[in-house]
Amino acid sequence: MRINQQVYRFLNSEHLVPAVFIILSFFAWQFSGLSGTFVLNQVITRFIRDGILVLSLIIPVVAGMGLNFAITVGAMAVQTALLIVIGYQVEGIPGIVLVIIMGVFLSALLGYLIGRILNRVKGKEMITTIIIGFLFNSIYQLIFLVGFGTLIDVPNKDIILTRGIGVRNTVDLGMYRDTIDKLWLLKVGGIELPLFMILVVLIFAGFVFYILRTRLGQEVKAIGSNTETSEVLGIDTRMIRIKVMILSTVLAAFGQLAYLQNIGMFDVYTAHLNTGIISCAALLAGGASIKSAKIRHALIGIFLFHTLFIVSPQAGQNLFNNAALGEYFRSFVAYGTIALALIFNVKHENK
Amino acid sequence: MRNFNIKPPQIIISLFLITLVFLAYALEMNLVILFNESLVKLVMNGVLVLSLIPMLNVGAGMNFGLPVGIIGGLLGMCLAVNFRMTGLYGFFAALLFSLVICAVLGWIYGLILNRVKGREEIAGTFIGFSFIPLMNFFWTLAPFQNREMLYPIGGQGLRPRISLENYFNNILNNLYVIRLGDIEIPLGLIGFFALIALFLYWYFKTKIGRATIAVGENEAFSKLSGINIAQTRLLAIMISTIIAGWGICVYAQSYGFIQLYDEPLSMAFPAISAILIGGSTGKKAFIFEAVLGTYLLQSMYLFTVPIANAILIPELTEILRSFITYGIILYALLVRERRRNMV
Amino acid sequence: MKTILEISNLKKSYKGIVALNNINLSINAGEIHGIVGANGAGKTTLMNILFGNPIIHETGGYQGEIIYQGKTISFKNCKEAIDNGIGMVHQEFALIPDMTVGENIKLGREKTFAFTDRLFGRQFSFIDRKHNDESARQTLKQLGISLDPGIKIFDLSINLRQFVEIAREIDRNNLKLLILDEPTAVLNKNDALKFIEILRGMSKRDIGILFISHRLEEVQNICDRVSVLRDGKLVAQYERGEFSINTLARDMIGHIVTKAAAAKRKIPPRPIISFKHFAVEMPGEEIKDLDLSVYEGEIIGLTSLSGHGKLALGYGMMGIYPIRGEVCYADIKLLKMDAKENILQGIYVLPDDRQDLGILADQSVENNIIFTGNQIKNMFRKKSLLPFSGFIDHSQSRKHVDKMIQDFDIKCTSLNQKVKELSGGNQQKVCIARALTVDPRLLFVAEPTRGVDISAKEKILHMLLEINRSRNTTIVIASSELEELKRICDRIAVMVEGRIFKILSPDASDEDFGLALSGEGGVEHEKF
Amino acid sequence: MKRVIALLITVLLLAGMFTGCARSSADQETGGTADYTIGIVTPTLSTSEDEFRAAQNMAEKYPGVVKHITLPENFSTEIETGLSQISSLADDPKMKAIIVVSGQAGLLPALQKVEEVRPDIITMTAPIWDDPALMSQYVDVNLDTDWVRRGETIATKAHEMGAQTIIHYSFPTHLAKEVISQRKDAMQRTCEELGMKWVEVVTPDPQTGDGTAPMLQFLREDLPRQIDKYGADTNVFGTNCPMYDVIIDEAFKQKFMVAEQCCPTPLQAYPTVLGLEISEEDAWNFDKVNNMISEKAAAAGMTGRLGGWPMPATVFLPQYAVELAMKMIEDPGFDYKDVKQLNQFALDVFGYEVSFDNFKAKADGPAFENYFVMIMDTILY
Repeated sequence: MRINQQVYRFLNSEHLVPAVFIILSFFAWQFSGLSGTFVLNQVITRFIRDGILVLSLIIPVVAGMGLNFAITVGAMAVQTALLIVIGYQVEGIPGIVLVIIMGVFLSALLGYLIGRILNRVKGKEMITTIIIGFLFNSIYQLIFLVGFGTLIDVPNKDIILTRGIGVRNTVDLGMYRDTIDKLWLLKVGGIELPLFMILVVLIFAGFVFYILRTRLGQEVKAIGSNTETSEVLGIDTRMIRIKVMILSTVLAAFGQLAYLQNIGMFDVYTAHLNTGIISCAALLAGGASIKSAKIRHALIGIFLFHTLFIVSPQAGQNLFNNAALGEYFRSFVAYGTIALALIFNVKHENK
Repeated sequence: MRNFNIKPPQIIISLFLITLVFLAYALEMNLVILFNESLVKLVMNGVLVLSLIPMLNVGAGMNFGLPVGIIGGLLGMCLAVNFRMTGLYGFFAALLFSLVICAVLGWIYGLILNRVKGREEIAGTFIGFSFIPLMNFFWTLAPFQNREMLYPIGGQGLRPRISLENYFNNILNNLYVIRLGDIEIPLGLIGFFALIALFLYWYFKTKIGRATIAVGENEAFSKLSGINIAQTRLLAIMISTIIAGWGICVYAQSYGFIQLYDEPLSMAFPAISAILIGGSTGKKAFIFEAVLGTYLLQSMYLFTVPIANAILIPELTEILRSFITYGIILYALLVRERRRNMV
Repeated sequence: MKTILEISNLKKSYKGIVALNNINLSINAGEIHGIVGANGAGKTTLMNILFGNPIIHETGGYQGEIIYQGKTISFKNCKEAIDNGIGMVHQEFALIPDMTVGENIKLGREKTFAFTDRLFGRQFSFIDRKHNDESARQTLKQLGISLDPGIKIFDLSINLRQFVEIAREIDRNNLKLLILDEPTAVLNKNDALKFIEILRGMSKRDIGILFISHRLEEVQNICDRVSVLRDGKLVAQYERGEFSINTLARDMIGHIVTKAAAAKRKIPPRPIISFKHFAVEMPGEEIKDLDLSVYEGEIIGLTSLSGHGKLALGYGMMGIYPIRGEVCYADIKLLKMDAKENILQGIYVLPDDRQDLGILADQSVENNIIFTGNQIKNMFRKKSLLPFSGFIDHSQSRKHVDKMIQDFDIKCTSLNQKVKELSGGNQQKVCIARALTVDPRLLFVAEPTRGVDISAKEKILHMLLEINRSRNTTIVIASSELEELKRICDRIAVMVEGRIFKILSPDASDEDFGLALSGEGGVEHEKF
Repeated sequence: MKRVIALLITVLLLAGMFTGCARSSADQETGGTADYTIGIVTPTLSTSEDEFRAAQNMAEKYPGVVKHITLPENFSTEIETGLSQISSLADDPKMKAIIVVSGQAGLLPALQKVEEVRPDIITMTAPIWDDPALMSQYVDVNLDTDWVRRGETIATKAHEMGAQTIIHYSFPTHLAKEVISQRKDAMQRTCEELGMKWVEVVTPDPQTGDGTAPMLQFLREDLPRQIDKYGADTNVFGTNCPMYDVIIDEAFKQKFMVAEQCCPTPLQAYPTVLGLEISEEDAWNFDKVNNMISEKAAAAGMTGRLGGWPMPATVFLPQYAVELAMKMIEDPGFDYKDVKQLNQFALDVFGYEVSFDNFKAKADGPAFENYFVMIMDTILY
């Protein structure tokens, strides 16, 4: 009985998943034949690229709303802002400022909408956010594939297809590339540390930390723990849930901005599609569950998850002598992490 | 006895469809051929939609884990093709193989879903997502011998698409086709579909079937009445999985190819929106709703693309379609939860 | 003394059922005002109105006027009530288990760093955790408890949770009126005494206290005034010293002219089922240690105030909640509670929660009545060519259902009508008909007449008597309707805190019942 | 527990550092015959077999020199992984050239990154479908089939085969690609010049919606409809490779024409549709495969109604790119910007007549000097 309990506790501990990831990554790395410097550099790049997106998931989890797969909507909001700014050829610093302002405004608006929707589907938030993501994706396509050039006139013809309707598949963000990424670049051996961007991610982490320790944060925690009781304690749970979604969506918008400027290339119709799932998997890999997530889970998770992501294709190739298998292993890790977290968490919740 | 009250999505889709039919007529498209095709499309996708019913009725929600059953069916067909079984014999062999495989898969899937009660939908989604890459391993490595199924150059691993031309392509589609003027009614195909619908009808009339509905409607009541909840759910999920496997067999024979690798992923959403369009609340579903929904949705698919190509901006149709698919699923989620909150 | 709360002509009804009728009540600053009443007397509704529970607003509000601190008020949610200085200590703790003691005490009133307050506004200002914890520690100290504010609530014992909840209310500067809902129910004697001391201290600070309790002794000890509610009416009000425990008990139950519906009889003490140290872990309605023998052929009533365990017995028998202890049924020890097995053995349970557990709302009357019999005992099965098909033989089942509808006067358009379209009383009749179909030896019924109109009530009581007399079915009725129990039961067991407190004859006086329900008047089991 | 985890990480990291270094130094000693490597990136096997096998073939031909890795399966949504896969090649200090082969857009950033970190590495695309102007700007050598000109040649060839109508199947995200959209325009222009009927159909989009299934299903339904309307003397062209499984299949049933596939190759669609059983030793014998197709076509009375290139462009280009990269590394004098030299090189190494040309973004625009597009002689089955 006691041994059982210990095993049970271990299986449910937040360290299990990270430990598995560490071991898997380590062996995969050994087989991949990639140098430590390369992997580390790549992971650092992923860290500054995906960090804010993963952080944007924390507040909804704390509020008991589960993983917010609708962060893709935040991503689309900022992409919309970006396309408008490029379309109307606002360049340089005013352009960036305008993107941020519009992105925040749009994502706050959409976040409000998502919050309203989620208030009606308490207990089914996650599946709903997935569907919301898909739905907004088709609206997004409608605007840029059909609307641009027909209903909406765009002065910048470079981003429009030669036929005059619809935005091109890829829009170059050359003007933003390698600006802030290269700020305060520190080289230690072969390892490049873009201190400024790391700082930016940490500032956002600090922001989430701060929010969770404000009065709002206390109320968020309270409704995450028990909605009915919170209601009795005088907390307007519906409003708090809406605020949580606004915050998450706005953070996701910033996250996608960091992502896009780092890649420097903007795939108009596909760049946002996987942000939700990859970010959620990264958060879970860090030891979070759908009921509890902390900032350290996000930060550790990005490192662990992406390390495995980077090394596993090569490892699979070397191990099985078949390039396809590493690839399958990689996608299995991403989705399997989430599936397992969902399956094991339910037991945990019903304690 | 049962009143099928009409709900907003049905009205919208029906109106849309009627407009489409008028447009098609105005554009001098051959309505008879379109009708013939709509019948084939109904059955082709209908079995997959029927497969959702047992799970919905036992209270396990919309089966976003449909790929699990589909993979079982694919495996069954691959086995049949590998042993070079052709014609009806091949098709029924494929059904038999899928039955066995899906029963096992469904059992495991059911055990997992019993663990995550109340969260079946999200868990099913990700079980589907993660099962796909796992099976991709299998497709790449499995020691199939029939070279018609293997990669043309490499000789190991299954092709992404395997032609059924030499095996049981259109075997049901061409079975007992009755021609009334230009109208072709594929009796064999519709008969097979009717058999499965009949089976479901029979199942819900039996003792265990009535228990299934009771568990879906009121689990606590059923428990008080001495029903074994876990077993009832498990059985319903297994039946769902088996019918899903058969659904893909019917789909593939009509379509002409077995589609492997990532393809099963994209089958769940259209099937779910079909049953919702039919008027299901996402908590309970009748066979009639599945048939109606599939027919409406598939006919809409059938009509939109050629019509929109003729009169609208072509891109619009595809985007509108996905918009409708997801919009209706979201609508169902909202309405269902609101009802629950009101009770 | 200043009056802080003045309630006049307060009326509230839910869907036509009157919950509060013409209540006039005033509470002074610094007064401890006791409210006593049996279940359904309207205590909860009164609290909900005062504390702004949204349910009141959603069900159509109330009539009458409430003047609080000189202003007419009508709260739409709890937040408004809290902002206006009304506090409440909930019977089933309103504490957030995942948060620490300090966080819970300070929730919504956290001390924050002043400059962030100015910078980002109230909601977004950073919490000074140390300061809060220290302040929470001080508050707890006032209560005479030294507790680390960093401990999470779910690590605390029930006793301590109660004190944390009280500390949260005391900690508020603006507190003017405190509502206490059965605050001492979970406390042991010592802690209860300590708690009462605290209340006295608070009343000295001019806080008005509304004290709802069933411990009549405590009420007698500490309350300056006591109001007794019965059936939604204010039936009596006493100043300190004007009343005794016995008067309160009598007022609570009221004088009922009992029609002896059932002739008194002597049941031979031959147990059909006996419980020893039986416990059921049903949240909020726990049975802790039950020792009871039910005699074959009798109707035994089981009554208690809500939360004391009378409802849990049936659920425990069907394995819905975990159980402990020993159960002997028909001389066989039941090792585990398996619903199917028990039904086959002749035990059947009708739950109190009819909507959620008692009916299949979307299905026909026929299906509801035959469901269990068909599923478990294979009744009404069509003997067809396919033995495994399990179709229903409708000619057989219709005959049976028609008879049930006739016998029990179930008002429905046909046996195909959906049960959700029937009235509550008829739904209950359907439930009983379902139980009859299974033909149990031992029937557990919980709250059979709750939410049912008068005529249906009589019919249902008659049905139960009829079943008992004609089929010799033993019936255990768990109900808070004492009057009804007295009419049909052979014995009535009163439960307090999950234990049998006393077994009384239906002829026993109201006073005796009132005292027993409140756990007063000796611990000895009175045999008769 | 936390401390244990931290310790575990440190130990593993340290251990990895050492073993990782040791491994790379060991590699140096046992390397190949040449002291450089060439990396080639292709889609996965199930996405596109031709490119994968071509690259694998080169890896077998030059063991230790050619290193072959793949892009993610679910490419469009997991671009990030694709990017890190490409840049992982630049991790090898001996890497001298990186070739990216993929019918997809969005990989350019990785090549930019490589150029930035390791300017000595020759980057080559064969092809990727990013914006041509950007590709020409950031990538050393770009190879592709001549999309725009093929718009003309396919239409002309269809005309020669006797087609009265050309049907062009595509979908939104494909049409959003510059070259595809230009090719369509060219095809339409030529078609109208030659007096053929031009029909444009949009299919469900496999990249944004529910995968390829709805698209193929639509083709299944639409093709008989269209042939019914326009007759069998119709040439069908689809812009997406998976479409051809259905198009070729229907061609055999409805007897319409397919002058060229979007990626002309005997290995695409034909083996699947015709159930060709290609034995292992014949795997690279394209003549044999072509003959098998011809036989089947003749049996179905389809002789002269199907066309293609003798060798898959998707096999040719990756292999050519590898050979070209080796040539450029070993012979610095080789002027890869000279179209004639490229054509000659193709003839020398593969023995096929190939005509390269400089790509122009617009018909009247300037030619990109490092962006080459090619066309092969066609064959008829």
